[in-house]
Amino acid sequence: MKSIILSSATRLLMPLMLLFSLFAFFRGHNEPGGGFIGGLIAASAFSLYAVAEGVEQARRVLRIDPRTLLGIGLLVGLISGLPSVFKSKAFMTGVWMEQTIPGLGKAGTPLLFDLGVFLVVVGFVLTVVFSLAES
Amino acid sequence: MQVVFAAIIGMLYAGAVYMMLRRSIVKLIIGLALFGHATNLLIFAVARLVRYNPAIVQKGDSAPIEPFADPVPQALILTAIVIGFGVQAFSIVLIKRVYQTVGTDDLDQIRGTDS
Amino acid sequence: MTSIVSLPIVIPLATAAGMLLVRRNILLQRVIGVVGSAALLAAAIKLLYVCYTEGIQVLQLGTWPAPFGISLVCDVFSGIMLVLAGIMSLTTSLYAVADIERRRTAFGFYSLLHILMMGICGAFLTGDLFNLYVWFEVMLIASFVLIALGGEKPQMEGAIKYVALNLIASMILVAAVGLVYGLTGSLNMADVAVHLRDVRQEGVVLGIAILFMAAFGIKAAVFPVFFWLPASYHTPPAAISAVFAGLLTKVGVYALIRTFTLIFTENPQLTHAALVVIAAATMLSGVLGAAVQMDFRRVLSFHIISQIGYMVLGLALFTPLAIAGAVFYILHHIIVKANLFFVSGVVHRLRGTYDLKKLGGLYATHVWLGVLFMIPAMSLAGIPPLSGFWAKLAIIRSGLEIEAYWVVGVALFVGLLTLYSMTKIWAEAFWKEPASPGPIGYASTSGLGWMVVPIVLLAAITVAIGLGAEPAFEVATKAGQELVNPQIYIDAVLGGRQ
Amino acid sequence: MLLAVCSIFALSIAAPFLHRIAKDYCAPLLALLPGSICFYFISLAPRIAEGKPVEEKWEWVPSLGANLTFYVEGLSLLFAILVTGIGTLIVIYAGGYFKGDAASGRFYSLLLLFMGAMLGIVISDNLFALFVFWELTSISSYLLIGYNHKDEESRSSALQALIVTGGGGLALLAGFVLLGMAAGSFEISAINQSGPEVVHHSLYPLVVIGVLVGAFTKSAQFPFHFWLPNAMAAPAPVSAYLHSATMVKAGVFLLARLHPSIADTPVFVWTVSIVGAMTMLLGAVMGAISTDMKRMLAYTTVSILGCLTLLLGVGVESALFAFGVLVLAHALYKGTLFLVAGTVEKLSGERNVKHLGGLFSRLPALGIAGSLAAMSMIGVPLFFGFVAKEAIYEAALKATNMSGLWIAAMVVSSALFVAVAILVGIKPFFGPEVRELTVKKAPALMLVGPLMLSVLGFAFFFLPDLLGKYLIHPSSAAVIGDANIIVLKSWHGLNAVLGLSVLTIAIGIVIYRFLPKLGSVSESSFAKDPFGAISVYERSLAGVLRFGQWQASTLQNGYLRKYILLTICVTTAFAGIVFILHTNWKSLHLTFDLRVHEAALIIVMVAAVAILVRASSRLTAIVALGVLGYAVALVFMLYGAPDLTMTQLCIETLSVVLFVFVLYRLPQFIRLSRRRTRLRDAIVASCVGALMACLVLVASSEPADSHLRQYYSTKAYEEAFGRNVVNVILVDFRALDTLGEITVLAVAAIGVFALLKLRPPADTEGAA
Repeated sequence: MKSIILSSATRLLMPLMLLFSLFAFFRGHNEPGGGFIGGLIAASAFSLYAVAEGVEQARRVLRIDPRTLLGIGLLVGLISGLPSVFKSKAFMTGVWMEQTIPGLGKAGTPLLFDLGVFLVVVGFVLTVVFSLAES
Repeated sequence: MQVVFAAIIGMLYAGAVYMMLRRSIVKLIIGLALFGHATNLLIFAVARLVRYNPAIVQKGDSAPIEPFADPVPQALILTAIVIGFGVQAFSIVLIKRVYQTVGTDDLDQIRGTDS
Repeated sequence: MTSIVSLPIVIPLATAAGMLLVRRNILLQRVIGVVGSAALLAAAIKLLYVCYTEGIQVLQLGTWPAPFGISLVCDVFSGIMLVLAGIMSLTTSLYAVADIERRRTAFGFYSLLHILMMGICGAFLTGDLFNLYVWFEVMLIASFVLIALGGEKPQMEGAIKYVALNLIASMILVAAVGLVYGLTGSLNMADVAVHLRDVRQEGVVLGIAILFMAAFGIKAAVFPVFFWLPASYHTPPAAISAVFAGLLTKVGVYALIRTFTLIFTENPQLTHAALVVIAAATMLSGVLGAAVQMDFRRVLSFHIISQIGYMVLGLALFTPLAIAGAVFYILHHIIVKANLFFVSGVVHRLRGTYDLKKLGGLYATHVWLGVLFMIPAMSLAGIPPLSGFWAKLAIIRSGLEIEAYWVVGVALFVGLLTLYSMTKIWAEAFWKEPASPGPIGYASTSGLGWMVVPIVLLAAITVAIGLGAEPAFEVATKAGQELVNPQIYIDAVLGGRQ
Repeated sequence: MLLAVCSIFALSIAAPFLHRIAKDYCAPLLALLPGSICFYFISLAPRIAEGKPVEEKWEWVPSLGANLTFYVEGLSLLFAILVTGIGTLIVIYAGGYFKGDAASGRFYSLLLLFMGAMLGIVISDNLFALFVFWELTSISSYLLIGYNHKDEESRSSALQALIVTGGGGLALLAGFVLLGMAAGSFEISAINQSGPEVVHHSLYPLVVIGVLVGAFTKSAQFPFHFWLPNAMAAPAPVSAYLHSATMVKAGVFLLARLHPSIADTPVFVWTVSIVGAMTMLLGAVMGAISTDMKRMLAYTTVSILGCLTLLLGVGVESALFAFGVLVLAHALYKGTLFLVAGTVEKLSGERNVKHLGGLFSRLPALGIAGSLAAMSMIGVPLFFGFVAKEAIYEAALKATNMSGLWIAAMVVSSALFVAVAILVGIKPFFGPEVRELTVKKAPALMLVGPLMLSVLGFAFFFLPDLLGKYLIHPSSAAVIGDANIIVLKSWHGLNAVLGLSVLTIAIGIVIYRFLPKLGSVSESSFAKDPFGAISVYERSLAGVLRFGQWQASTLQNGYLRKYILLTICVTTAFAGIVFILHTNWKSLHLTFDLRVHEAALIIVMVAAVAILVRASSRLTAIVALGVLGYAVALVFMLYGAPDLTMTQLCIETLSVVLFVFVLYRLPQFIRLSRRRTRLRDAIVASCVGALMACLVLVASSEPADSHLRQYYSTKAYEEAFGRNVVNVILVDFRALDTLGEITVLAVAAIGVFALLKLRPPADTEGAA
């Protein structure tokens, strides 16, 4: 069921949603939000696109197989715990940059970890949605 | 308030158990979903319900302003919700496949591997 | 360098995640799967060595002090379990090269196996109750997928029961953890152990203890909540059955032992007395079930239950020797039971069926397989000088020492029935003349070597810890001593902070 | 010692390979090892006769009290020589018996395994080491009895032997542990020196039960005797070796070895004597009325074992002396007869004594061996069997209790032996030819054993001093201490004992004359199962299996809802009872302050659950579930958890979508359960609900003590640089939980993908 309205609305909505997801992701450390919510929003954007344009098309836009996202996300989450080990501190100790980045606040490994969460959530929702839609 | 919430949690548990004891495979999954809600609320309630602020540090402060809600159970529930959701998604698809392969949604007829 | 404590979690996760990126390359997956397992085993051995020589190793994740961060704690007991997990991971990875066909491998068998390992190792290491729940879920979801992977009809039927009953256990567990937090305001096991002593409402503490017992009991498959196990363990391919049979239920036993030696020790005349009864009923019920089955893997499945009873009995008797015995029993049983499932897979490969009625004649054609079956089978039945004998001896001796005669009687009787059902498999599958000479179903000897190597490896371990039981038993004794003195654990985790 | 045992085990492993290379020469080669070990033990005799036992200690599993300690005194020496000496001959014999059988490498392997284990039993000092060897003999016996594994009867006989001896073994294990606890040591030499400590210990009754059950099952004492005749399904070398000369004697050996520490009570004396005497009589009667050669020999073996047991019960010096003599004599003549019977069967295919006769012309050497052994068994003077018979009558005369009874029993059974001996050892060769049999030529290897043993049984009559000094006397001295030296004599002169011997032979010949008239008895139900011991065994095994079947099908019934019901009921009942009994209900603080919007929310939740459980359409159910989920999200909002609210809302939406997506293809709800079932379920559900509610109430009425809350809220911003404490907990304080959580998500996704895309190939679907 391809509808022109939906498809053009999606084209408008999708970038907005993706932006919003980034916003939710970055603000998570200080306000309600975070990688999980951000990931869900991003995933909904792609799901919406899949509904509007078909799964084939959505996969093409995503460029990367959602299951690969799962792997990358897990690796990112894992890697974020490692820098501290090289500083001979315990695994998963937060390592922070000295300066603050304007508009975002401090950057450090916990944010990287949250990015891993973000990626896995996107990968999860899209794997489920795409494979359900295809079956 | 405690008493009312305890009662609600009890009711959710009762509903969950009742649903799981039905023969329909769909009700089983619904029962498990209810079970999840009940458990989340239990964690929330048992760590004391307070009509306080969220545990967010305001600009300029170094700690949330008292009184604020205990953030620990919230973090636990968040984890539990997400895990529960992942498991639930899998279970839902599983019962779909079970129905497709076995050809029934009546659990009483799914007994092939026990005896 | 206590970060080594996190390796048993990090290595499998890295392996699994890495394999998600090379999904299409089956060869690469198999290589990474085996190499990752070997790394896990190496790390586990190192860790066991360190905590055997230097005492309990604690890693405060994120450098947040206990009880605020999550502690990973490795005592000798955990160390032993990790080594076993490493052994299982390695042998299963090797076995799976031949046993798990391309389609299952392409859909992520190795990733799932390693995530399963990650969950299992996490559960063995964590010193935090909620984190334990998380690891249980990791383990569980990986096992859900593994048991259903392939989508054959029996798998589907088994999976639905497996999933439903295990989810109930998880729900009970997380509710119990929530209640503990409500009572003590803490999640760190050592801290909880300290604070629970101060709770005035004894009833709720005991109620929670029972909830934990139920949750872990379901996972460990004790009487009368073991149903999911015989319904499902014989449905997936042998490699998966083997790792489940060997390792997975033992995580439940591990958790029971951990919580009921560390946290709920105030009222043993109630909790541990109940465990004695549960253990006896579990041993009997399982072995009686096994004695009447006519399917190779189903006999083995019921035996798992029966043997779990012995381990729980060791915990329930609650003396240093008994707990050391339980630890030794776990150690022995994981090796032996997995090996038997591996053997069953080879039998299936050769004859195309698991049905004992249709099998037969293997002794004449495959003596080596007969020997490889007899070693774990006799060990399981407690025939000396194989490993199972020492395990049973320790438990029986400790039972007699505290005059628990009836339960020792049950344990001995169960031993006899175990012997009976093992010889039944032997007589039906190996001795008897087969009804038809050719294979019954699909049979193939391609890649059989990959399946035999792990069997030989595990059989060698069984013989080694039978003939040279002393070193293994000394390690188990050390584990038992640490477990009966929870203060050692508490001090190691909390340091001066109590 | 350890070297001796281990070398035999090593040879056992090597045997199949050796057999592949050496083929028919394998047996004599293999026999070299036990032969030389036998000579080693013989060389120890002078030293041991001087009262200096040979000891050897190796640590094994000291934490459990198990060590490889060996202690060879007279008794051990006698048995060790028998085990290795007869073992040597048996291996040689097997070389002929299995000539040309390519698979017989396995046989040698098992036989040597048994030999090593048996040797271990007789020389071990440590109880657990002894037990290890003990169980090994049971297992190797199982495998050897079932050697003809394609035969259903072989398999079930093997199983029977294993169950009986294995069951006894487990009792023995318990007995050993208790014995060790009572005596304070697991070393037999130390236990035997502990004096009356064991006998007066409160554990003594249990020790005796365990040890006796173990010994009686192994030595085929009534009522556990039945497995031994059935074990005759084994090849002849096995019957001769395991089930006559060695393994079955392990039980009486054990009783003798432990005699000093546990025998000195009326309970022991009476139990052992009576069981021994009954077994002796039963075995002799059954042997005499059987017609199958191997069964006759097996039953007389049972009888001899009974006699040995009786001697241990009698327990006086002369009885233990007679014990040693009888062990030796029996091993010689019974070993011969078994080998003779086996050879006859192998060569002619016949083992029914009714059908055998006139074979001497064709098998002269075998005939000589058989008749020599038969004479010894009958107790004719000039044969060692005579010496043994004199010794046991002598012992019975000196018994302190019921002497007359024991003598009568011995005479009766010995007389029956006479008949059996004639039937098995003499009639087949010298009796009239009954039917035409084609007899093959005997291979030389099969003659070495029988001839050697039977000649020894003849020769030993003339060596009483040597045997008495170096073997028999040390063996009784090991049990009872050497207060008086009894001299082994071949000829006592004309006395009461000789009278008894003559009487025995006379009665025996009469019985032999009348026996053919009793022929039909062997077909009777009594002959098949005297006193119903077998049917008790079979019925209890069947009963256990039926119970197993019942409980497995009752518990593991396949109904998932019953599993859930039982799981939940057990948990709730147990937790509930404990909780209610131990709770102090008076100290609860209950609060009720509810605001209007909270009340409204609660009403929504109640309504949603009510609709959900009664829903008859899927859509209603899913909507109700969704409403409930949103209501829960609102609860989170009301009590200071905005992150939870957002997450819950998102997830609830996704769940509803997923439910609709998938469940719409499933069939409509139908009300399947009966009303009563629903009522029962509702009651159970309410109990669960009540329990959980009460737990929440009581747990949350304890004073709050969240030190975590304080720590996290002060450190979140200062050390973890985040204002949202919940999120800081998730990504920093408890990041490991989150790592696990995303792993779950990833796996769930893989799982969903695999479930939907990975279908079984069509052919396996059909097969499954």
